[in-house]
Order: sequence, then structure tokens, then C-alpha cells
Amino acid sequence: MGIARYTLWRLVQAVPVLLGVVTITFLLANAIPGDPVQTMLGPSPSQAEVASIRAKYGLDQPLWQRYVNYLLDIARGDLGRSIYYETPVTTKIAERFPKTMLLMLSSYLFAIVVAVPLGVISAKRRNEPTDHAARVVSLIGVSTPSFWIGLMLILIFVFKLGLFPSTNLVLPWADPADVTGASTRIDVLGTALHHLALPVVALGTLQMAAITRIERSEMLDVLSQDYVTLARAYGVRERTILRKHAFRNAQLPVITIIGLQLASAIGGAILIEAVFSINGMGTLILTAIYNLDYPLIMGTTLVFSLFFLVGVILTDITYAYVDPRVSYGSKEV
Amino acid sequence: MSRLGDLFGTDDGEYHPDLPADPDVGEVLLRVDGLTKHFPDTGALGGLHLDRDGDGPLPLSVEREWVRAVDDVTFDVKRGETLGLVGESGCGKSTLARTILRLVEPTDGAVYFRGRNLATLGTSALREVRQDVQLIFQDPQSSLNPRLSVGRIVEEPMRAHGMLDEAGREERARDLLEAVGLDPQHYNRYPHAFSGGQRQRINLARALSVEPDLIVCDEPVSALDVSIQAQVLNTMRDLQDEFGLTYVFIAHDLSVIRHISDRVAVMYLGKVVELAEKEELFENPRHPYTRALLDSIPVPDPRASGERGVLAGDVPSPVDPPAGCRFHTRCPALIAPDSVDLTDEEWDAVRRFARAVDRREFAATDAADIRERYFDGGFPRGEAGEVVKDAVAAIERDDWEDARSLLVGAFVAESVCAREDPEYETDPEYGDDRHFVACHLQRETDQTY
Amino acid sequence: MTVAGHTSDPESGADAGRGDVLAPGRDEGRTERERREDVEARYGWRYTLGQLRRDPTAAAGLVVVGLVTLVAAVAWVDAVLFDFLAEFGVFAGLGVEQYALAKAVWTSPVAEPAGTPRLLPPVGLENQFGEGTLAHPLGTDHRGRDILLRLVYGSRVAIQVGFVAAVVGMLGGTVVGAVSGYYGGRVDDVLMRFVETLYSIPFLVLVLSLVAVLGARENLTIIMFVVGVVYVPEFARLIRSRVFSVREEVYVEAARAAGVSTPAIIRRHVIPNSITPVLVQGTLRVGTAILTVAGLSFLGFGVNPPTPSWGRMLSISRDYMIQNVWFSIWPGLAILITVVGFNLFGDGLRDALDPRLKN
Amino acid sequence: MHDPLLTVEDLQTHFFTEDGVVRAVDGISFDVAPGEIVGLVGESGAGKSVAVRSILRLVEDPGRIVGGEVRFRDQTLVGFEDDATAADTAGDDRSDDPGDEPGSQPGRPVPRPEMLSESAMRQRIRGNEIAIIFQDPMESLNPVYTVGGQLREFIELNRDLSGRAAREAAVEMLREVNIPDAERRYEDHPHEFSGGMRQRVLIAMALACEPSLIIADEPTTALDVTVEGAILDLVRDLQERYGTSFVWVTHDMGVVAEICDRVNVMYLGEIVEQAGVDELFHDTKHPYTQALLNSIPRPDETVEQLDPIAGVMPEAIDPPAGCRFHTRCPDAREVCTRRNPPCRTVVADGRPHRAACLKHESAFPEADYWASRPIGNLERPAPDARGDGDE
Repeated sequence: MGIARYTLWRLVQAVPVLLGVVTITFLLANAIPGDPVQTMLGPSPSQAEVASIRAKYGLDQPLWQRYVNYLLDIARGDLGRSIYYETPVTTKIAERFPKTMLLMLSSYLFAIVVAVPLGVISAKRRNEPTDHAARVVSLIGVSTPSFWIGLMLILIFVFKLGLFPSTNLVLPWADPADVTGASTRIDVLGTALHHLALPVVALGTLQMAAITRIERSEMLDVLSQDYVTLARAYGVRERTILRKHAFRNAQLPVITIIGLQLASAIGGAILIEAVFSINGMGTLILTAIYNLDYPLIMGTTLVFSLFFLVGVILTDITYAYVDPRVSYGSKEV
Repeated sequence: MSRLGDLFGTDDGEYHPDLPADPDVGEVLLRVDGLTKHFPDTGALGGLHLDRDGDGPLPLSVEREWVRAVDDVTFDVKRGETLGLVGESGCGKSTLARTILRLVEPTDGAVYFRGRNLATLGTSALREVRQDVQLIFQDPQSSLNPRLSVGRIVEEPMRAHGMLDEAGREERARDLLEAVGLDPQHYNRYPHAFSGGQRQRINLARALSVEPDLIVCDEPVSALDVSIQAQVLNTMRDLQDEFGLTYVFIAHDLSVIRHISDRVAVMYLGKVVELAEKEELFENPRHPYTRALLDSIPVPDPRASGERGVLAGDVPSPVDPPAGCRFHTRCPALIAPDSVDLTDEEWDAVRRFARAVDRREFAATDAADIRERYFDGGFPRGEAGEVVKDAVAAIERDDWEDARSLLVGAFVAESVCAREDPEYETDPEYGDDRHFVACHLQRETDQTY
Repeated sequence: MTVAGHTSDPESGADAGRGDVLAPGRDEGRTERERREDVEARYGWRYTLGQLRRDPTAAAGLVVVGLVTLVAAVAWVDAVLFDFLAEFGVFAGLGVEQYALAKAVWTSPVAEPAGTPRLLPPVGLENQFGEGTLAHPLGTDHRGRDILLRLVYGSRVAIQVGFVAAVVGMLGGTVVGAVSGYYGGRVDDVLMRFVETLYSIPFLVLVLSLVAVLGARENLTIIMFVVGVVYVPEFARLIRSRVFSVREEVYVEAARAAGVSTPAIIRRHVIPNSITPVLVQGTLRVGTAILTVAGLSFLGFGVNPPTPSWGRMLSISRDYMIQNVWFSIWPGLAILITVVGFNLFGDGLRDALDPRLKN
Repeated sequence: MHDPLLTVEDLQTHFFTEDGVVRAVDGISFDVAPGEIVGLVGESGAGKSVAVRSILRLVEDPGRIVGGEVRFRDQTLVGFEDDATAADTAGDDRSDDPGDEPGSQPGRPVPRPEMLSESAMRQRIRGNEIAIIFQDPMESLNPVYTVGGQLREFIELNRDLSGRAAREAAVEMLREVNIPDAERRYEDHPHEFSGGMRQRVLIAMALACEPSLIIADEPTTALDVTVEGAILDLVRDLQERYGTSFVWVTHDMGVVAEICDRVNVMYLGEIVEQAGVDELFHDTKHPYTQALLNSIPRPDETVEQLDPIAGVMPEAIDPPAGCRFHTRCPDAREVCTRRNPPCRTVVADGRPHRAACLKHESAFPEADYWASRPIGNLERPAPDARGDGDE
């Protein structure tokens, strides 16, 4: 079975999960005690007001009817209207999503680029000072709240040193006309990177630390395998062993972890967006929650889950690509 | 065989006319009759599973495949004897042990223990019977719960069957530890403090605690070092004499089997291919597989002469075992189909060639080369010769699949070995028990008797 | 591979069919080290604890965890019992007025309740953002309250939340996972699809949504339960896979073969051998829960303003970063040290329980 | 007689664990002549695997080669000499004082200058001159690369072949070890091969590099008998055609009898007997070897009663003082508890038959064995250290 077939299989598997997520987001907003209308209108609204709002949001229909409508709406790409912003939820999400995407992908890039070599070096120099240092860094990394790292970075680089801006992000593909102080696309890119640096470090540290830990332990595990010893016994150079015989095998669990870390990265992104006042999906969901904007809560939750699911499927496919046993359907995996 | 009739019987204490009602009078303690176990080869999502090579739109299929782990196995075990069960990995011997004890549900067939069919017993009755039939496992380490003390482990079966009171159980546990050659003082120790051989002794003590009649031993010594193995084997024999035990002893090591067994059954791919008394089986093996097995074992004596008929190829998949005699795909003595009229030498050459093509053992694609290599310079005559020539032509145009199907179709599929399930009994040269051989070569032998 | 959406738990039967594939004589020819490790991979509890003691980092983790827990316990006892005991004059003449004052400071929304004895230097807005002094080693906050004291009382929230959330996750996960693993079949399918679905919603998003729809923004009790509930899928999967593998262990088969009843097998064999990874994961999850709840408090979910919590302190400190940098450093360090403690301890526990995972 | 291809002299490899020093290999000596199959036999824990890994300097942490010499032709693979300041603790009656720490040991050995550097080992010896086959064919092949790719890599490293030629050599070698349809199987991944086939691949790997010596570490232990038989036949056939020498590690006396020319029997880190295969089986000189032979059942004749060795092998971390086998030896005498005999020649015609047993008076006149009091192990229960002592 080739990769294409495996991909298809993996997508098929995702359908029930996706349906489950949709159901849960629906239940979150609809089956929980408490009347959203009440919250919306404040104390003692008139009967007529209540009825009109109910009708407007379809709340006068029975639960199953609303569920079916919700599914149909989603199938049409309609996530309802935000109560707070009074615009379609999809519009709002489309507006905010790119920044969150940028933030997350950049932090992931940062995390992987730092963690993988660090983990490998740490494993290679096991129990040497480099290893100890890497282990301390990764231990602290997984134990530190990302928002505090953000605060500390702001404290040092913004307030004390004044090197970086403290708020918001600039999209690197934005029109130079919309970006203050930029006249060319290169300027925009520079501004974007300038804005991105601190949030990326703050958000990426946890991922970086987690990946370093798993990279190290997997490398150690693989380096003790018979096939590595065998390669050594056939005179393969230590560097080649590390690069070829150990690295690829060690990446398998690392890939899985990278996929799963996406969930905590999304949580971190919400906090980091709050710390750096980035108007992305994170601040959007917070606004939705502060204002009990149910359609918006449902919509953002759904999009976040979708994002996570896509990430996991991508890592699975990568996994299958790296490990022939998966795509060939071997049971040993 | 009456197994189908019994299959639907559900009465716990079903009486079987073949067996005496009073177990102590009769000889047969355990009768395994047509026992079969097929496992569903399930993938993810229950019945739905990944269709690797299919070409439907979705990589899914709902078809179920079955692993035929044990297929129609029949034998008796007599009170006080040791029946050795030998076979290579994957032949189904461990599954057979578990199916006898109904740790896995049999697909078909019956297991009579003292006249009661274990295959149809209800849960509570089965639990009762398990007092009399015990099992010992291969891995002495993983068969002991690391979180229980040795005393607890040995007492557990007694507790389960409500034997004795707390103090009585402890006393008996200590006695048993001593009986299997351990220090009763170790009653409170945990399994990790013991060596492999000692752990297997703990297993023995546990099995003995409920005074069983029958112990099924699944590779009890194969994880042990040779010197320890000998100690445990000796202890097992002593215990057999002392407690009047009956063993079904499963192993892959023919030397161990020869040492411990009274009668031996050889398994291949889910079937018993030969069963006879020990001396008869080892000195007068009739089944080509048994012979190959015996030839393969390295003898611990440099002066022993040993020419070995190497068994080519791998064991076929139990999901789709060969029809007829399951060994026929590897058998060095495959019988020529009646339609094929060749001399023995010619048939040998054809068979060898067909095998080589089947496994693509050679790279040559030149007719002359093949003729030289497999047919000593001349293809056989007649119809058979034509088939061979066609096949060689197919190889020359690199169509191995075609060549294979030509040869298999003409020579293998037509053979009696691929068409009929062999079941023969012959008179032994050694001992006085019957000698069961599942090989069509016995046709002629039987006729001569 | 345990990625959400994966459904690869081979049926037990198919595995038993491959039972005899076990290679003979694997024990041979291995190095001494491997043999020793194998012997030691199976253990009694005493052995585990012995291992833990010998691991210096795990011991350090244990010390940190113990200290923070102790501090939190003292703070808790103080908060609950102080008034009660003071009413009976227990502290009369013991010089505890100082303490009473300090306590009043953290419970009060304003700087200083009327009528507190003035044994400590006056605290109040004039004392805002004090530098570290003997009286206030870590300085004072925007309202002139002692930061150290607030950290101490903040530990109460952190520890409580961490333990409750982890325990809720463990208990819930154990029930779901055990039911799923025990009944198997349809029940297992349904439960696992549900668990997988929950697992597919990013953790914090799920917590936030749940907290929001429950209207529990300022209800710490509900929040910590919600965090715990969100841990349930993870523990359920862990326990289920553990139960599945223990169920296939030979000693369980041996017990079945000996005629031991199913409840007894579960009680004596399955549970004792399934819970160790759960304990390890639970320890690590206490740390994660502390981080999560700190994040929630930072976002404004959690305890009400006068009650100190580390996340809330950090949230407030944002507005005063220019005035006093230490105000935003100490709570973060408190979180860091506590979580490092739990991580070290959890790692040590894992190494002790399964030496083969040790690196 | 030829000069030996490989000479191992007083090789010592210890493991420095938290619990103490494990003397896994404690002063073994043997040699391998060209074209010879030399067996290294013993039970688990005897130190066989560590010994052969030490030859190629493949011992991993916390194991370290701490002494002795390994020469291959005229090259020194391992060569240690004692520090000049060292007190001479070596000798026949090697005392087993437990307190030796790796750092504080007075006679800490230092590598001799002629010992090959790591890179020389890599370039000239490993794979090139000496190849190794491990016990577990499942674990010895990297699951993410094709079998052919791995084979080709090793060939390219160790022979003057590359690209197409290396590939052809690899396919040729796969065919040589009877892998059907080799051309196509070359592209397959290890998990698509059965256990026996993988072991063939490993043998092909070893042979393809055209080494002078192949170390086979229990290569057939994980295999079924019929597969094992086929592999043994294959090895013998290939050995005759290529003239490669083998060091064959096994615990199976049957395999030893079948394939080896000379045999070294190991017990607890030491070689206790060294002989040609026929002499070993039919003129056994060490009680351990004898006991081992007495305890195995035979496939070709019915042995009514097995005569096992009492007790279990002690832990190498705390070996018995004196002769290491004396706790289980039926012939042990009082002197055996004090003196640890080295392996000395007891029969000298042809290649020497060596044994490390004091009962051979001609070789150990100083021990005065026969005058010593028998300690009668058979009646006495083995000392109960930590629950060991099987009988």
C-alpha cells in the first residue's frame, strides 16, 4: 500500500472524529443548563424580545432540529453569526486565522529547528556537560508557563532594552501601504519578523523543550539497538551512524509527539496572544467567552479542533513516509 | 468421528459413550477430538480492515480472514503418561494447549476430560474442572505476577477452589515449595528474587497445589539454560511419579521431547502429522516432515554422522494453508499425479524444477542453462515434458508467474497430496501402540500390510 | 503509535494465535547487564522505592514537591483554622498578632483593615512596590502587600488545583478506561470514540469553552474539576491500553487456567499491575494542571481578586512592570520551581518503575 | 601450522555498574587459525557475547575493556599494559578482592601505543577484516531501509566497489545464501522477510565484505530447528568455498559438535576448557564441560536419566573465590576454594588441549589437589546468597 492509499485511509478514519467534535461543540453551546438568551439580554427582558431573539437564532426549535440545521450549516461552510460582533463567524475567523497560523507555524519551526539538533547532541554526548545543560534547559522549558516567558521577554527586550515591539503581529504578506514605516515588501518582512520574534520564542519554548526530551531519549534508545551496533561493527563512521542509521528511526516517536504537541501549542497560542495583544484566533475565542458569544465559541472551537486534526493527520502521514512498516500495513507497528 | 454431534450438546456433564463413566477404571484421561481453532485476522475497526493491495475506491474491506491456528486435531492422552507435542514456531502447539484448557474458545471439536466435554461446559463447571487440569507456561518470569509473594502465588489456585483454610493453605504451600526443590523459607519472597529455573519451580508448585490429574506444559524448559533445564526436567519426572500426574508436554526441542515423553505427536501448520510411541517415532519416522525435523537437529556428538535433507522454503501462512496435505508445498517426497508418467528420476527433476520456479531460486533465463542445471541435459518425454518446455519458454520471456502456474497446475495441483487430506494408521516397528501418519506415502504401505 | 484517531488495538485472539512465535532461548547470549536489568524490571514496591531513593534528581523533586505541599498545607490550615482558633484566644500572648495582620492583608481587598494591631510597619498604599527588606524579603505589590506572603498563600491554590485536577483525571480515566477495557466490544468502541473526540479538541480550548458555558469564570472549584475532566481521555487511554496488555500477561492467563474467578483476577492481578504508569502520569499531570490553572488565572478565570493565586499575581503584575519588575518575577519562579519539582519526581518515578525506560 | 589469524590473550572486560564491578570477561585467551571455526560455548551469563564484542572494541557503557591483548595478523586491536607503578595483582592465583574501584585500582591498565586507533579499527578492521553476525535477525536490520540498501552500504564501505557494482555484488551474495528471487527481494524492507531469511541476509552481509574472520554471536538461537539446520549447512558450505574463519558463539552443544573445529568452554567470564571438538566431547578434561554434556538430552538416543549440574551460575558481580566452578563442581576439593586455576595444557599432542582444573596434576603440580580434602558438593546445598542455588 502506498502513501496515497494510506493518506486516504487516514482521512477516512478522521471522519467519525470530526463528526464527534462537531457534536461536542454543538452540545457545548446548546445542551448546557442556562439560557444563552438570558445572558444575552441581561436581566428581565420582555417576552417579545426573548421570543424574537429565540427565533432569530433558531432556539425555538427542538434540539435535534437545531443539530441537523447546525450540521447542514457547517456543510455549507456557515458557522452562524457572532452575537458580539454581529458579523458571520466565518468572516471573523478568516480575518483572525492567518495571524494565529503564522504564530504557530513559526513557533513550531523554531521549536523543531532548535530541539532536534539539541536532542541529538544531548544523546550523543550522553552524561557530558553538554547533555546536562540540554537536559536542564528542557526540564525548565517544560515547567515554565509560556505566558510568563512572554512577560519576561517583554520586560527585558521591550521595557529594559527597547529592542522589540510588544504588541501585535504584522503579516509578512501584508500590503506595504498598510504597515506603518514600511515602503517595500522587504520592509514588511522585516517588520513582521521583528514583531514575531518574542511571541515565537515564548510560545515555542515549551514545544522545543518537549521535543528535545523525546528526541534525546529516542536517540539513546535507537543508538543502543542491534542494527546500530552492527553498523558500527561494519566500520560505519560515527557521524554516518548518527545521521543515517539512528536519526531516521528516532524520528518516528518524535513525529508523533510533534503532532500531539500541537494541542498544547494551541493552548499556548491563546495565552501568548493575550500577552502580546495579538488579534488572532486566541483573543477571538477569549472575546467570545468573555461575552458568551455562543456561535463564536462553537466556531472557534471547531476551527481549532480542525487545525489540530489536520496537524495530527499530517504527522501520521509523515510517519508513514518515514517508516515503511506503516504504509505496508505491518502489524508490528 | 462423532465430534459434530457433540458440538451442540451443552449439558455440563455430558456422557460420552466412547469413554468409561468412571475415570479411574479407563485408560484415556483426555481425548481431543477434531479440535479446531480459527482466529479472525482482524484489522482496525472490528470487521472493517485495511485492504492493502485491493483496488476499490476505498482502502477498506469487510472481508474477514481466518488464521487456521489449529485444524482438526485428534489424539488421546492416557492416565499417567506424558504425551509430547512437538513442532516449530507458528505450528499452533501453544494455541492447541490453550484451546484444550479453553483459555481460548475452540471453533470446533471436543475435548473430553474424564468423559466431560470441556468445549461445552458452562462457566462454573469449567472453573471446577480447572482444578484438575493445570497449565505451565514457557516464560517462567512473565507467568508470575511480580506484585505477589511466592506464597500467595502458590496458594492462589487453592484459594480459587476453596481448598483448605488460610493456615492449611500456607502449610501446603510450604510443603509444595519443598517438594519442587525450593526452600520453604522463601514463602514471603517476590518472584524477582528468583532465578529462571527457580521461577519455573514456583510454577510447578502452583500447578500442583490443587492436586491436578493433568498438567499441560507449554514449553516449560525452553527459556532455561541447559543445566537448569535438566534440573527442572528431572524434578518434573519425579513429581510425575510421586503424584501420579499426566503431562501433555509441548516443546520445539526434539531432544527434550525424546527425553520426557512416552508418546509423541508432531505438528505442522495446525495439524498433527504423525503420532506414535517415542521409540517408534524417533527410530521409525514415517512422515517426511518428521524426518526433516529429526535430520535437522544438531546432535551433540561430533562423531555422529549426519547428512541433512534441508527443508527448503518457509512455512506457508496459516491464513491460507495449502490444500490436501499441508506439507505438500515443501515435501521432498511429493507424489506424482497419476496422469504423469515419469520415471522416479525424471519426476525428481521435474519436482525440483517446479520448486525452484515457485521460489524463483535461480536467475538464469536461458533454456539450455535450465536444462543443464535441472534436467541433466535432457527434458523429460511426453506430456510432462511439454509442460516443462512451455514453462521454460515462459521463463525465457521472463514471465515467471506463467511458468509457475503451468508447473503447479500440471504437477502439484493434480497430485493426491494436494487433493486429499491424508490420514493413515500403520503398525509400528517399536512398541505396541498404533502409529498415526498423515502422509499419502502410507497408501502403499497400508496395502502391503 | 497513539495518535488521536488511531484505532489499532489488535484483538486479543489474533495475538494469542501468534503465541508460539516467541523465539526459543532468547535468554541466551545476552550481556550480563541485560540479564540483570531484566531481573530487575520486575519488582516489589519496596524495590521501586529503593530505586527512587537512589536517584538524586528524583529525590530533589520529591523535596521540592514536599516543601511546596507543606507550605500550601500550612497556608490552608492557617486560612481555615486561624479565625476559629483566634476566637478562642488560643493565640493570646503568643505574639501572633503579626500573623493576624499579615493574614488580614491578604484576605482584604483594601490595603489594611481597620483596627489591626500595629506590630508590623504600616502596610498600605504608601508602601507600594517596596524593595526587598527584612520585613518584606520579596518586596510588596501594588497595594503594599507582602509578596512572599501572597506567594505562600498562592501555593495553596496551586497545589490544591494541581492535585484535585490530577486526581479527578485519574479517577475518571480509571473508571472509563477500566470499563472500556473490561467490557470491550461495543462499549469499548463507543467510549473510545468519545474519548478520541474529546482528545481532538485542543486542551485549553476545551477547558475555556466548558468553563464559559458553565458560567464558572470565577469558580475555582468548577475550574479545577473541569481541568480534571479534560484529563480524563488521556488517563482513560492509558489505563485501557495498560489493562489490555496486562490482560494478555501470562500470569493472568495462568490465574485463569487455575480457575481463579474474574473479579479476583482483576483485583489481584490486573489492577496492581496497571496502576503504576497511571501514578507516573498523574504526578506529571499535577505539574501540568498547575501550569494550566495559572494560565487560566492569568486570563482572568479562577479565584476572586483578594485571594492570591500565582497566575492572578502575574496577570496584575503586567500593569506594573515598569514600577516593580520583581512583582512579575517571583510568581513565575514559584510556578517554575513547583512544576520542575513535579516533573523531576515524575521522571524519577517512571525510571524507578520501569528501569528499561531509563536513559 | 599456520600463524594464528586472531589471538586473544588475557582479555578482560568489566562492567562498572552502580552495584559494583561485573567481571563479565575476566582474562580469556584463545586463538583462531585461518579457515577454522572456533566455538565459544557457555550458558547465559558466561560472558560470551561480551568477549566477542570486545574483540571488535564494541563494548558499550558501562562496559570497558580493562586489560589484555587482541591481535589480528600483525595488528593490535586491543593492547593494554599495566601502569608502570602498578602492583602486580595478576597471576595464577588471581585474588578476587571485591573493593576494586575503577579509578582507585592501583594497576590501572593503559593502552599501548601500537593499539589501533578508533578510526583505524573502523577503516581497516571492522567489516573489512572481521565481520559480525548477531543473534537476533529481527533487531539487526534497520527497519526503515531496504535490505539491499543496507547490504550495499556495507559493501561500499569495505570493498572497492560502488554504485552498480556494489549492488550487483549484493544481489549475487543474496543469491549465494539462497534467498529466492534475490533481484526483487533486494528492494524489500526487513519486515517483509521471515526470521530465517533475515539471518541469511545477515550472513550475506558478513560474507559480502569478504572478511577473513566472521564472528557469529548465537546466529541460530532464535531460529527453528529446520531453519537452523539449513543455515548451518549453508555456513559450512560457504566456509569451505571462501575459507573464512569463524568465531562461533553458542550455548548449544549440538551446534558446537556440528560446526566447530575447536571449542572454548566459558564459565563465569573465564575459559575453563579449550580443545578440538572431538577431544572436547570424547576426552573431556573439565568437570564443567562434563557436567554440561551430561545434562543435555539427546535427539538420537533415549537417555533415561539426565545428570544436571547442581545449583546455578553465580553472579559475575560476586564470583566465588578460588575456582569459580567449585560451588557446583562434583570434584571440588578444599584447594579449589583457594586457588583459581588458569587454563593450562593438559594434553599436548597436536594442538594443545587446555583445561582450568586443578585435578590435572601434571599441569598443576603446585596445587596438590589429590591431597586436599573433597568438599562433596553433591550432598551440600549451594550457598544461599540471594535466593539462588537451585537444588
